[in-house]
Amino acid sequence: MARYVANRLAQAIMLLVIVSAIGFAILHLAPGGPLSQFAASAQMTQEDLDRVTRQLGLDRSLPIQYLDWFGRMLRGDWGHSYRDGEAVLSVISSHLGATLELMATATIIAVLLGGWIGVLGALRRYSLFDSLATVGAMIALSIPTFWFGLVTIYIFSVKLGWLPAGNRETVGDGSFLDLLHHLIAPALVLALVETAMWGRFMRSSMLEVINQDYIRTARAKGMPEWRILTVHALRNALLPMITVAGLQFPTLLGGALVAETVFTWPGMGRLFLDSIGYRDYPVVMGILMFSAIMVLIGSLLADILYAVVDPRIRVG
Amino acid sequence: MTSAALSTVQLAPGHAAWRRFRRHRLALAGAVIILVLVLGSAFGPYLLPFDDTYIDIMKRFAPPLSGAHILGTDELGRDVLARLMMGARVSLSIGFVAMVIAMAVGIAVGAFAGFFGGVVGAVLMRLVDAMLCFPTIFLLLALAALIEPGFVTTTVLIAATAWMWVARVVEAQVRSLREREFAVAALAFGSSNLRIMFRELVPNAVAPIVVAATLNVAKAILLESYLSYLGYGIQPPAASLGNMLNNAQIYLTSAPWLAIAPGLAITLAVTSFNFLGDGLRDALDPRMNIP
Amino acid sequence: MPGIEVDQGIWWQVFSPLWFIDPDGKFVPDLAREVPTIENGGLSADGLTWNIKLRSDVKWHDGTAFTAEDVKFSLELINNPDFRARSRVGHSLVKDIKVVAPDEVHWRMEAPYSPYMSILGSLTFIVPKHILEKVTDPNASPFHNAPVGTGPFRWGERVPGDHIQLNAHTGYHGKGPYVERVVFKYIPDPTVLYTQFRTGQVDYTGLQGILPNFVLEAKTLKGRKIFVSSTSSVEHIAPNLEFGALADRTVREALYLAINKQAIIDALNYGLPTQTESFVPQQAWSFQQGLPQHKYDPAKANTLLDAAGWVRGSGGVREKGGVKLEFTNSTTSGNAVREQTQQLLIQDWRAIGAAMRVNNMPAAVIWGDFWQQSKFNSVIVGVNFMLGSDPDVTPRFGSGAIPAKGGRGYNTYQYRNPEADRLLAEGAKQFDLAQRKTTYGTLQKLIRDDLAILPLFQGFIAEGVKEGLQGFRPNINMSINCWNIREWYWA
Amino acid sequence: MSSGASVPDHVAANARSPVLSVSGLTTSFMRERQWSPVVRDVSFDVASRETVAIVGESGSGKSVTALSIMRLIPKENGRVEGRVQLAGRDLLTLPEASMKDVRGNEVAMIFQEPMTSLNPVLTIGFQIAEALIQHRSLSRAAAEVETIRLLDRVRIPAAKSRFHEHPHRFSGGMRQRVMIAMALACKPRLLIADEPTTALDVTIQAQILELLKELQQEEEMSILFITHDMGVVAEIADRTVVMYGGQAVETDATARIFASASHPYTRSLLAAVPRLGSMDGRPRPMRFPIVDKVTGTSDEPAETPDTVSIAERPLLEVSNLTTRFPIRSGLFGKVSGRVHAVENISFSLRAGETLALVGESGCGKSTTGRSILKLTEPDSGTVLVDGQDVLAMNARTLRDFRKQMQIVFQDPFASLNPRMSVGTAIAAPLLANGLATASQAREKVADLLVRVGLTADMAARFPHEFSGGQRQRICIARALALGPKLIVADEAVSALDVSVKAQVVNLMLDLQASMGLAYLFISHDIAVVERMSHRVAVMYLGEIVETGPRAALFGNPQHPYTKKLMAAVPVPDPARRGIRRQVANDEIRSPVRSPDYQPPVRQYREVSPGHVVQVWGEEWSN
Repeated sequence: MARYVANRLAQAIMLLVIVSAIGFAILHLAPGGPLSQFAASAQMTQEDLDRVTRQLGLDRSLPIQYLDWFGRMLRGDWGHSYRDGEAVLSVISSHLGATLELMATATIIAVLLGGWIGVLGALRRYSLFDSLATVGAMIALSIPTFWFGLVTIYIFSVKLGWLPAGNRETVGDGSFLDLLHHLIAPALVLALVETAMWGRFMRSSMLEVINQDYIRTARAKGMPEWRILTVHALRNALLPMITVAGLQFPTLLGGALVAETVFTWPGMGRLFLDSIGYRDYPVVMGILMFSAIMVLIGSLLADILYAVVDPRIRVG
Repeated sequence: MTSAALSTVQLAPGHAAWRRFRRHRLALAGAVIILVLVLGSAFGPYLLPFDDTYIDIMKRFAPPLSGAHILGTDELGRDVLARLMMGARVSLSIGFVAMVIAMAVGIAVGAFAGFFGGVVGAVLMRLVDAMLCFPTIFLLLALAALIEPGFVTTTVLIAATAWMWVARVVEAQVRSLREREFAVAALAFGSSNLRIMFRELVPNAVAPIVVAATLNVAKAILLESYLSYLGYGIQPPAASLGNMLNNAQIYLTSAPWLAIAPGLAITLAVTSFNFLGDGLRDALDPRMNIP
Repeated sequence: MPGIEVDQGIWWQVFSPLWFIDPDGKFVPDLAREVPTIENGGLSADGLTWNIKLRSDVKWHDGTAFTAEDVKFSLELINNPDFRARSRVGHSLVKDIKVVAPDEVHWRMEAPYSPYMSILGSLTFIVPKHILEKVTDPNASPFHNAPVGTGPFRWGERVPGDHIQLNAHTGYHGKGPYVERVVFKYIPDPTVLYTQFRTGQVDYTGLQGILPNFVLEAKTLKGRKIFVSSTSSVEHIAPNLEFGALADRTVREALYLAINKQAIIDALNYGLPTQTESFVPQQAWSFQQGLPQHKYDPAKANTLLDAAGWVRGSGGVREKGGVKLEFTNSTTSGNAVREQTQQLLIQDWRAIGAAMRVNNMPAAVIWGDFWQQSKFNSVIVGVNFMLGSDPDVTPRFGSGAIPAKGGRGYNTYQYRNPEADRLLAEGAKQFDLAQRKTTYGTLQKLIRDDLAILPLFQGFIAEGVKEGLQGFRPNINMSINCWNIREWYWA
Repeated sequence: MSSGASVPDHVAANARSPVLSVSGLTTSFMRERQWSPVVRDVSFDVASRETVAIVGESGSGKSVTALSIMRLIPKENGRVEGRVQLAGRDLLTLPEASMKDVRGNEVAMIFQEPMTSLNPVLTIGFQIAEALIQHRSLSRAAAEVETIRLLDRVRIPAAKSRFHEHPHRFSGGMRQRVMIAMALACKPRLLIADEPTTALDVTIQAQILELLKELQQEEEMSILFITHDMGVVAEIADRTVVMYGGQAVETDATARIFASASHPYTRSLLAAVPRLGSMDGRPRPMRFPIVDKVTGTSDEPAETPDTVSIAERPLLEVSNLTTRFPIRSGLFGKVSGRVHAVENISFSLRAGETLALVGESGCGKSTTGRSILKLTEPDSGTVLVDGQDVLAMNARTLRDFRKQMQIVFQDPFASLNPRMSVGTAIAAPLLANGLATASQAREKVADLLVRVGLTADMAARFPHEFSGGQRQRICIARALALGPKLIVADEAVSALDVSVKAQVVNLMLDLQASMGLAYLFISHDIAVVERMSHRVAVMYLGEIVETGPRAALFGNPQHPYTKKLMAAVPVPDPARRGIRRQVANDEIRSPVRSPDYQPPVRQYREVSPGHVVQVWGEEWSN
């Protein structure tokens, strides 16, 4: 197992190098730059711009800049934001909590609700429930998240006044209930798509399993239906879900970005969007690397967990 | 039953699949809606008395069903229905073209990686993995923020974020198919690699490819709307469903129809493609064969 | 310090300038004991020697006394080549800063530069020497996350991307503060901002303000007050004066005549802004009355073009000597009202045989080289031409300020007029208000006649304040209207 | 049509009321919105302690019959009618709750695929104990003790320690033992075994059949045994139900069916069954007799003409061929072991001759075939075809040279591209090599189709429109398109139904006679090998342990493995049923070795001219 993990880690590091090189190239080769914003708002002369460009080291050749950045990154120095001079790692960590809170809540809702819908749908295939769940899931997957978010705000915040229109907390309050109150709308909006996905995956996984020979074996030896479902089918059906969870991570992060935009949620997605807009290279690269690392860790964890749970896989 | 009967696909090209597909009512509905959307966006604008870009500033925000404007007018007094049709035309075009590009790249990369395996395959698939490390929207934004928005760039960008999944699907299919006896037989009678790849293997991966293609159109339409929502997309005065929605969001409280019409149109189009994809998956998947 | 407008809202509360400019345009001493003038001896008659007397009762938030050393340090920091100062306009002229006494500082200017008064009054804050001198890298110091100033509020906490909280500084040397704390919430989406204002989550919508389409509705809200105030920025179409047809003054005049300004102001902006012909805000002392008024007259525009030899070619687009009357127009993508304006312009100009195409870009692209190096055809932009309250526009219209030609400044229009250059040089050396008013008045006429820019309207901002919050005073001389939160209080 | 009334005499003596009585069983499935019957009006009885076999080819409805009895047909799209009486109770009308107590308790069932029939995430102990707890209300501890006893009874070595292991740790044969233990858990009156040995190797099959026979005696239970293999039927069944097209066409005592079948279909089936030992004294291969399924009339099987070339040089000369597959693991793909698939083998094959490679799964016979065609890269050795070294050829020459040698695979379904019309598929080799224009190819395709017993107009059809046998003919046609001299037939008839198998074998023999083809006939089916080969090589763990002329080798097997293999083949002769065979309980060994493994140097000895046997060592001396 240890060797397997080491192997995967080596692969992951290779991927990170590719990811960072691609990201760096895209970012730096594109038109515009971090100074454009200052130029527009503050009254900077070309001389000022040239000077700041030099000060930021942006006048060096791209490979040099990349190697410099990469070398620093390996040593734990991810650079400083061009906007406020804060260290990138601390910028990320200060936004991470909000995103994780949102993602975790949405995931819990999605796994429980989606899983339940999926299992029930598979067992009562082609029933009214299954049809409704299928149609519902399809629509949920098709609604633009931001539009759904806007409509949610319109109905629940503007018209009904039940929920806050955004942000993570009422400043100065920040109690658990207050946090929860703010969390409801964005979490539900984010969970909508996730629930649909989990429902779909769970349904097909369950369908796959209940047609397996060993389920027939369990029936043939006279096991009661509930036992077949829980002991024999569900455990097998949940296995591929581990991989799904690992693969879902990037999707979830992307969904969070949109939800965070609509609900002005102070998370990573918002940060990314703003930093892209400002061409805040260190922060953008930091987030790209961070999310890539998260994705890789996610799939690594999923694989390890799979190996732990599935007796057939013994890596080493 | 002997093992031979279990061993493989008994796929009737077309026939059985079409029968199964026909049974899938939602998919059929999806196909019909797509047809209506395509025809509507292609010919609809010529049937309306309004030009989609004609501004009549005195008639802004006319609600639906008021006078000649069936769906009302927008913030510049343009006919919403005309814009909706033109917007659907642009959005569907982006969806289709992006899909075709993503498919072409994905199939090529997947086929080569899957067929040759080894170093070539590893390098290509690591590239795919690397691209997949970026959450789609992150990647899209990173790219979009950097390039001038427009039809071509938007389409290419969306394709650039979508081909990896196709490559993965095709790679997996080709990798397993090349071990199949018919592929080995082709090798044994002296077919060239390219011939085996594109004459023997890829046509057999057509089921997942077709499904991926449909779902890709759906995804591309959705992504276009996300791009527009986040401020990078089709340039005015051209309409796309996404930028109509983007323009409408500030009038959500005062002129909700401006947001509802394109929002519903996107949902409808995307749902239709998703249903179609779902139906095709069922129809083309031989495992769904009832004994 | 690199930064954007949002930051200024914070700076005004945490730091203090030497003096500030009140809504009437008068300089009011803050850290300085009095505003230097030639009369009171603070300024030499040639404008080259400055002598500032400071208050001696001011304390930094950490209790250390504020002295002339801090002023010297701040001005020198801006000129420190390692420091990423945003702008050194004016500052670069400052030489030989001397601390004469703990409460008095002297310096010499390389050349007379009257706008520096304004620059110090609205754009320059004094930072603590005793903290920053110990820092090795002034660009990435922890100071950014816990600044210490002399302003009415001390730094509280910052949750990046969400809010910044400031707490009242009880030992503040000026009036106030009267509220215990100020929380700046970061709400990038104006619709959400308005929604939160409506639902009462926000007491004051600063900086971005309320979108014009909400203003009418907002005015009917109970318990909310809406202030629509002019800003010193001028919304205009910026032509690239070296690009194709736009180089022809007749073309610009025809285009200007064909703009349905009223529709832009009344419909797209809900009648909130005021029409203008000058780059100077109408509230400023330097504003020139009686500039030629714009009239929407497409017929006249057509006549002008016909007379000048611009004939309609294929597709109805005019042409002259092989040059087609077509160009692109750009602005920051996602700016709804400007994008609407563009679409209106397309239709207006099509009527006179001019073809315009939209080519919008994200902020980080358009305001980079595209704008700086004059790679655009035309742009819709709102620019504050003033330096604080000073009308010196040398960096905008001086022929030596064209970046595309290696100039120092941001004359991206590539405007060149020797007469304008002469007036600008003269104005910067004058310290007498009446003289300056004449000089800059002439300049405004000149720019209007040349149509170096096609002004649309004077900028405005609609801000909402919760009823009961008193003390809000819009100040056109400041880049933000929440410059004086120290004086705000709940009634 | 027969019914439960015709009970054979030797069972009738102790026949009380039958344990299972099936009458008028009709099972239909929903297809195209219509109920179409798959099993029609089937009736038979199973008496106490009796073994009844249901035999039939694929699609005859035998498995559906078994599932119908257990009521395991999915309700949404399946319908079961008729009566299934278990000790007098009609199972088809029982409420589902009571049916649960019947399944696994009174009637137990084992299935064909031991690899997929056990739940992969649960330990085998758990899966057996579960049934005990459910039906016999044992405590957990008691269930564990009983489970271990059961595992012992099905001869699983070290039963106690294997209780907590998951199914993937067991071989196919061992898993089938676990299934049997599970079935025996509640001492059922009836065991339904649905092709329980089909997926197993022949030596393992023999073990399982022996085990079932023993257990049946000890447990005094009845067995309903479903199979397609007449040999297995003869080995195990007291009485036999022959199914064809969803109907029971003949039911009788097994001995009587084999001796004097009344139904023409049964007769045609039996005629197609190769019997090991039936070729004694015939030097050349022999065609199968073809019995008309309707009339039952048979043609006279003829010995094939002598096709073996007497030229000096054999067509194919393989010497010291070795193919190993590295097993890589770790970061840098370090080789942690090797599969010694083919280990230093040599043989030759003349034009017009058939050499059979026989052996069980994993013995390396298929790898040998692929290595010869260089479809797999061998490690060392030489392969000369017509004197030219195939392994030394570069890619270009090899592509050209491939015209000389072709391959036919086991699975006719997988061997044809489902997206290509049959005509295109057969023409593909010609077009790929640029040997014909489109119209020439069309003619050639028509010619080839006729040659393999199909018609020219079938070229436009797609593979799914053909039966398995027809597809195999198409594959042969495709292999013939380039006019090869050598055909590697890799289990080419193994997956076919017995009657179809006979026809394809006949076709291959005819083609050999007319075209002088040399076959490398790779098979695990010794009876077929005996019927159609000139010479035989027995492979075991990558090596040839014995080779020689067919008659010599079968008449006088030397190597213990050859003997073991021959002993394990079920003989379709009910008369020999009483003979208890001594079958060892060992498993097929793995050819995986450590990276530093050095294969021993083998000695061979010649028994008679051409009959060579490997000198065996300690491992066989018991």
